[in-house]
Amino acid sequence: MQMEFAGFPYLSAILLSCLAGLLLILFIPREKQLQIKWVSAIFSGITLLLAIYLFFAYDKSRGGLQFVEKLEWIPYLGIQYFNAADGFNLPNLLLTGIVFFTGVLTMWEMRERVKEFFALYFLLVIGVYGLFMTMDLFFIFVWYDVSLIPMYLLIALWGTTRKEYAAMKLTLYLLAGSALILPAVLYLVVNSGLNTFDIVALMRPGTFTPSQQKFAFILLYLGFGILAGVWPFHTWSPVGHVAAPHAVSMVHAGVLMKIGAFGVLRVAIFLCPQGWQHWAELMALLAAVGIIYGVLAGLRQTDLKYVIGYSSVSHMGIVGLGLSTLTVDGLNGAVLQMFAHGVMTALFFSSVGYIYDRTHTKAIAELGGLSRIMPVASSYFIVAALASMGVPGLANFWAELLVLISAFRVYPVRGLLAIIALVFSALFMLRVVQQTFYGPNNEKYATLQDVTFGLGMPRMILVAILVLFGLYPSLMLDMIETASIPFINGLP
Amino acid sequence: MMHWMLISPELYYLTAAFWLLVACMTGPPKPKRDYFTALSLSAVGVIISLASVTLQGILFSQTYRIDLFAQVFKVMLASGLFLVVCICTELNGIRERYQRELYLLLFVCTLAMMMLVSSVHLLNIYISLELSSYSLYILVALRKQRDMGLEAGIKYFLIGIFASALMLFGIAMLYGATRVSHIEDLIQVLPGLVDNPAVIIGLLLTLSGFFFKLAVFPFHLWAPDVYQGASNQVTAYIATASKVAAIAILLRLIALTGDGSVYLVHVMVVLSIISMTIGNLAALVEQDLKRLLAYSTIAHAGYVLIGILSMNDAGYSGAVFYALSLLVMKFAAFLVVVQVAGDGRNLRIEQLAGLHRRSPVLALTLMISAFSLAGIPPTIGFTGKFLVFAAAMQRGYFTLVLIAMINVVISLYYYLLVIRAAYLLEPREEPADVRISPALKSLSIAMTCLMVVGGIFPHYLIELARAAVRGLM
Amino acid sequence: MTFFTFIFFLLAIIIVVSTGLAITRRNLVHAIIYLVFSFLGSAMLFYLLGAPLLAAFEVIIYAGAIMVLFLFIVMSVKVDSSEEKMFPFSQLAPTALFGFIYIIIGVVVVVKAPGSYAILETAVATPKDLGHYTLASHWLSVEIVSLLLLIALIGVLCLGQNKKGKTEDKT
Amino acid sequence: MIVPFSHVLFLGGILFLMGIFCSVTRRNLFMIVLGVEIMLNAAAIVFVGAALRWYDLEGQAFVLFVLAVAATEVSVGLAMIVYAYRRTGSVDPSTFDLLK
Amino acid sequence: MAVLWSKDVTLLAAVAATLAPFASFVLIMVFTRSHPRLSAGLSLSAAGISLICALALLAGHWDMPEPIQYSGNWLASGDIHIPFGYLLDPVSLLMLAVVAVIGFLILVYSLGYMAGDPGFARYYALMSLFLWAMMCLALSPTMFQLYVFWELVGLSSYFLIGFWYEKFSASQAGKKAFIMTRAGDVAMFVGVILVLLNLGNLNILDMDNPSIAGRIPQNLLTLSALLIFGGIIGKSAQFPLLTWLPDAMQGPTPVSALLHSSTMVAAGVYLFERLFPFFSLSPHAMAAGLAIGTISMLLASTMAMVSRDIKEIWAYSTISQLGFMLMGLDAGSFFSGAFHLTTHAAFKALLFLCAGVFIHKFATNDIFELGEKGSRNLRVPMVCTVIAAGALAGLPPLSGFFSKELILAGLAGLANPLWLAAALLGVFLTAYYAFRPIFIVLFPHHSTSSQKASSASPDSGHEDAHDQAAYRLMAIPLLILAGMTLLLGFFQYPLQDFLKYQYAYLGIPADRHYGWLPYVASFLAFGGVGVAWVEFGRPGAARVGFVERIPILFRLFSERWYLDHLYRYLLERVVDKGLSHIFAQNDNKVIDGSIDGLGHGTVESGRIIAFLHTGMIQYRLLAIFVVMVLLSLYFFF
Repeated sequence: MQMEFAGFPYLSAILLSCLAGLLLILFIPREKQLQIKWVSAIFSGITLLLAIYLFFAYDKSRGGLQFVEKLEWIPYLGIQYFNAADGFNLPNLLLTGIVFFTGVLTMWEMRERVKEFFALYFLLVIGVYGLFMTMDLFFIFVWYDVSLIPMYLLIALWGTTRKEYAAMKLTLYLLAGSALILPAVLYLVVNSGLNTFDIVALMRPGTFTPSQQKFAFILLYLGFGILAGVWPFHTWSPVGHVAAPHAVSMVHAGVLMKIGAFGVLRVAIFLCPQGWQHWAELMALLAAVGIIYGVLAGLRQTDLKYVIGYSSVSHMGIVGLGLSTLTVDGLNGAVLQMFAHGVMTALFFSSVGYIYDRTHTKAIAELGGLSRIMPVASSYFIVAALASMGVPGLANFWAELLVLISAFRVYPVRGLLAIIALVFSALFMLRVVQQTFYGPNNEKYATLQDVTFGLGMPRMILVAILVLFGLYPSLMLDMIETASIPFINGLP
Repeated sequence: MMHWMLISPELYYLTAAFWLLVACMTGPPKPKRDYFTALSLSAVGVIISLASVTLQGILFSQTYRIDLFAQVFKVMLASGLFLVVCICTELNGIRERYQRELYLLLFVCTLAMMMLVSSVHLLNIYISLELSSYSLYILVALRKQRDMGLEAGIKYFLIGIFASALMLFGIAMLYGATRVSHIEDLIQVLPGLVDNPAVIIGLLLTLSGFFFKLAVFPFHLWAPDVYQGASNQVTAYIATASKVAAIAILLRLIALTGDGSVYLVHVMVVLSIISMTIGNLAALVEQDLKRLLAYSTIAHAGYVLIGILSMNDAGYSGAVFYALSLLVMKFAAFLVVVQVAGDGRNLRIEQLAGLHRRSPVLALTLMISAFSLAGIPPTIGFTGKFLVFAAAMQRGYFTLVLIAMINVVISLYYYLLVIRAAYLLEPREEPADVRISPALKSLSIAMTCLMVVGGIFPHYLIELARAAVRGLM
Repeated sequence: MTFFTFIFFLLAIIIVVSTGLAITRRNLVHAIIYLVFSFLGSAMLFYLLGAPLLAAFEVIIYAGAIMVLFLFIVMSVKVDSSEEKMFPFSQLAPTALFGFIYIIIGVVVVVKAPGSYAILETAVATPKDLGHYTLASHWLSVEIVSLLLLIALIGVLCLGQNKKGKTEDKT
Repeated sequence: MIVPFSHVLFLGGILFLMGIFCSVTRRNLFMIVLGVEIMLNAAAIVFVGAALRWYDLEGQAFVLFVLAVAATEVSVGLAMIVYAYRRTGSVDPSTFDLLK
Repeated sequence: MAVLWSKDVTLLAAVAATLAPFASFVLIMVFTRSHPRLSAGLSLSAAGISLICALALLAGHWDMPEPIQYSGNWLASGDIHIPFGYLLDPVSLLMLAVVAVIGFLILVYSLGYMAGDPGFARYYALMSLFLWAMMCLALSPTMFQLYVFWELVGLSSYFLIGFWYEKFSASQAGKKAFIMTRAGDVAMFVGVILVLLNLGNLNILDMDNPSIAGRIPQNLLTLSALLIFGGIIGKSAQFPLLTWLPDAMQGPTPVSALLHSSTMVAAGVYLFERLFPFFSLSPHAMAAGLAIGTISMLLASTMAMVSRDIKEIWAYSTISQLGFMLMGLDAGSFFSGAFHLTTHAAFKALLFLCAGVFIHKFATNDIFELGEKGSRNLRVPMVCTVIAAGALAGLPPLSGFFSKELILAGLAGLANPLWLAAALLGVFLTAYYAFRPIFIVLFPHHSTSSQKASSASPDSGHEDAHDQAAYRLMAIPLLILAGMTLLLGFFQYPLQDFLKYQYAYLGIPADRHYGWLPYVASFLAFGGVGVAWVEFGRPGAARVGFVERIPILFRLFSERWYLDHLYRYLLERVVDKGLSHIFAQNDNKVIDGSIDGLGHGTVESGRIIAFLHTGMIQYRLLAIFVVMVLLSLYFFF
């Protein structure tokens, strides 16, 4: 077997520490819940630290793929275990680390079948990490499914509203996406004549004819797009968000939907740039419709999580719009939006989680006046809402700015549509904030405690990250540019 | 004498069968002792098959071929038998008096299938196929719940003889048109005769016998009833070993006809699509777990056909791998069925309720096998599907792969229902814990590991399958 | 048209007609009797086509043993076949339709198959030749068949051996 | 000189169809088995004709085995049918609808 | 970034001025939330630093021929570069100073006003944020930075307006303010992008360069100018987005004072000043702006004439004065707008702060009640109110008179006399509505004020001492502001001198003086006051305005020309019940329905197929036969 490791395999170390955590959890007796939680927190923390290390250790001046790990896996089919980091996946790895870690902390108070929960949660995250770091098409598909399958049990077992329906719907819906991906991937690999699944090898210009690219691109786009919540294939997302337990919602909306967008970028766009150029108009249209549609449909929702679900649809539309612009700015914005939206949604669900755990309701109509009772918990939600509205000072603003500018430049009408959605997104979010947190003191909840420091920690981290990248977006954008500029310049 | 060494697995199984036959005729049945006899016999069989895996030779006036392909399948069959015997600890589904006959018939059937995978002469193939079928007809009918067993037996039998008559007529047509009875001659004469309807239709009819074994549409109609009607262990055997043998012989035949006939490919494409579609659709509403697995078998037959009809190395090796994966994952599923239905009755899905507490190991095995059957990575079932689909794509069958993938999605629905029952449903009244012996527990863990490890590190298995296929050509 | 040709057509007519009668009889005994005629016709056809040993076996096994067994069983269980619904439309109609297509296909197959007009010349395979050949090149199959019959025996024993222990076996 | 092989093949085909017709349309388990017997016989005729065509004993050897298989089939089949008849009192295939 | 570390005193001052409030915001939010006094101290000292720095900057750059610009890279992506920095020129320094002064005074005032409020610390944090955003906005060198802080200003005003979030109307008003200004912002955003796409950057100095006309096609220039003007409409509450401002008085009164005088709404006008050369390149945009300013001014005046709520009246007056400023600017008279903005900041802050004292004391907003409860006894605020109202009405020699006169002069220079006529009408109406509440409060009908006052005092008797302290604390800023209102008018020439280098390259002709204009204006202003006196002030007046005698008009005016109804209708019918409903239904019924339908269809077809597998054995044989025949048949095709 041929191996190639440039130094210590940090990327694999992330996967391995997840795996180690998973195994360790399996070996802890189920009664020792606290131990399980600590193990989860420690191992997720390790992955976060590794992700942070990678993020800063990446040599931006050199760019390109770094921390490459290559290992022949199935040589007969040209399948390699090939991990690498570049400007596109490092933000996502960091995001995964953040959401993973904070997700564990968010579930600190859970009591029910803790062991299984964290085991599945780790499995889920292994898939997510794996997908973000791999550069091999086969493994992309494998990780895609690995990250989907635990979702079923996580939602169906620990979920809330219509959980079984939602779990089934989500799983089948997303696997339907994979039903488009696998044929398309195979199609590309076979037609390349290279007998390899290596993305780097396959993305060389001229590997595929334009018509092949067009054909494969649309399949890949739709396949991954389903996971990215592309309109009109988004309906799994609100339903799934609502039903899932909080940490799962966090990972789900925060990271899993990014997998879809990342897949579009890494597979569809990387391999079929001409297909991309051909279908960009359609992508932009769907994205723009999704942006405004998500916001408007969300206006009428009465469940806190539904609201967030629809806002996710809208925000993922922004990612899609960015990806459709064929410009550096668009790509930058899209990747930044992936990151920012991930953190923001995680914050949303994390704070809703706290509120739900206390009040046992997510119905907006039953809440109200919470700001007086739990000001800190409320303010976390409000920060998320502000981020969602694209308020400057928070990371989302920059992402939306970049995407909207480049979209407006390339597709004026669709861009305008997306910009107009900003008004409604403000209306949408402020209305929720008002109905949930403002208004007179709610007697029902008067005895509830505000969030303590320890429990508030995950939310604090998320807020801090939103603010950090809101005030200092270059930190992230410089990273993304190392990938996006060479990529756009390399386009035929 | 080298000559006899070549067929040592067959000889061994023949001897074992006679031993059991003698045992049948002597003294009253002692289930425990019989079980261990059968278990040790089958375990030795596995060892012998493994030992003879590298043998090569042509025997019996060119009608019998020992090559890596056949030997690999023999190992699979032997392990299939061994595994099925393993779960015969509580033969509550079989009348006690006939338990030794059960072992006897299983051994004979395995022997017949071993001969089937080595046969290269149509007559041999036909007769071995009949032998294995007849053993199964009787096995099915041995069910303790007689009405069920009998009905299933009759249906199996009638459809079986109908299919075998079709096959025989096909052989007759083929022979009449080409004088070919030795399938290795087919490859020489066939290219000139692809337009001859008698040859091609004869070939199609010949294949129908194997389609029957594999439960491919339209010869699948026995499967649901037989799976439901037969006792759990017998069903397990039908679902594992018998399928493996059918895949093997189908592969051998198709590999030799080459991709001469576009028509045959088309027919197989159609049959494959219909098989997997109706299999998966019918399973959606099924409540009886065994019947559900029968439908899933039909669907899997469709997937395997994709590999076979690709008619290239990749497809054949994919099919071999698929056979192996089917053996493992179907067996794992039946292991759970047999253990949970301790009374030998059929198992309805809702009876799985609360399994995760009653027996976490079994629940896990069930879950992994369900995902594996559905083709979700990183399980062995996924790798099998992947190989097969990749092979089909090499031939440009994009639509076929797409349809197959859509089928995978549909199938996941009912597999998830099974998992849901095991993990989510709470039983209405608390059923007793599932008793499971440590040996079986470790077997079940081993199966789970095999499914996962085989999915993560499939390299060596794939290489093995490829080597086997190289021997085939 | 040679004599043999004539014989062939005669036998063909006998076989087809008696088979046709057999499959349309309500009474099972009648049906079996007609079928015996059909098999006897087949036996003669075998003889005509140069297979005297097979002809003899056909008479002994098919027309003899198998049909007699049939007859024996049918008579012993006294099936009241008068209640049988003969040729229900739902089965008859598609069978007839596709049977018709089948015939068309059969004609085309027979007509189109190259070399199927090769005239069969009379020749005889002596029983000795056949026996020799069979045991020389197919003795494995012979063994398998023996095993098959053994299995059938066991199976019948198992199935028949219920309460009364009555057996209707036959090898 | 007897007839062309096509005639034999055609005869076999017709018989085969009759066998199928019998097994498919007669609501009687016995008749189903009987129909299959006819089908086997049809195959045997074709084999013998083909053997003559090629002057090859292979075809005749086939028939030999077909006879044996037919015998097995009848014995096992009849045993099952009789057994079923004893339990249900009917040989109508439509009475077997327990499994679903 | 290197620039930011230089030892340039100017830069340090600018950084200190802008950073101090932000630092206090962060510190309060993170650490001292539970310590009101400490928080207030932090906030005040931060505001003090800003004030000192701002004044120092203003003084230090009194004669500044060239704008000073500092910038560091904030974000660079592809061809979008977003620098962060400071642009110091007369306009921005003046604005900075105004914000710092007013802000500081209001913070001092709030010590008294907000004392004892549970959200005291939060209040100071948000105020600091507000000041920070506004200062950074004022010093923005690029439209991007300006847009960012523009949004932040909106955000902080949202929080401050909805400060008392337990009150439904307060949170509602905050939301309304944010969303209506957001609507304008979106237009502005598009306009900014248009400029960016055509110009390549958003440097304000580049945009103000007349050479821009050659780099952007004229129609695009007009379009983007109009779109950016949309942002101004939203922020400065101009027609048609003017209804949020009267509602915004739901916030604490000091917030209203800050909002109305120097921050939120002033930002719109400030933007216009900032981009004055840019706008003046497009005559159509200028004309549109003029029209909108005029309409807003008149509409707001009419609304103010019928309102009974003192804060609402001052809020309407803000709109109308902002309309005046825009009219002046759009008429091409840069200085008049800037000057009026400055004077307005002072007297409007004063008006609100005085109103705040009344409200704080008597817990009512209704002018009639205020009058009856004896507001006139509160000498300092009453006097200050009169002074400020005089300035508002443009009575000489108060500051408002001078600035308004300049605007009128600018308008008089226009070819179309209609604008001047409208403005003069506005002057009259302003005087009328400014003095209508004064007279009502000052001369209550049932002059039993002392009884009322004494009956009111027992309620809060035990808090008297505290009240007195608070009152004194509040009085100081009032007096300072009153002084400014009185004197600022005379600083016209120094100010003009200060601003002379601003846009000097445009070669704006010096405003011509129309000798008759001050007289006409003063006459009209006094006329307005006189009418108000006749109707409300004189003993035995009917206390019914002439508008109230015409019910239709009264209804129209008091319902804000039904603009709110229109918006509510649009929101409820078109957005909520229309689009949103349709989309949500579409989601449930069409998309989800079809997906679920597909699922059910699949399962149902599965049921059918499973049923087929239970058929009689012969059907199965038949099926085999049929399929094989069909497959054979296929061979021949």
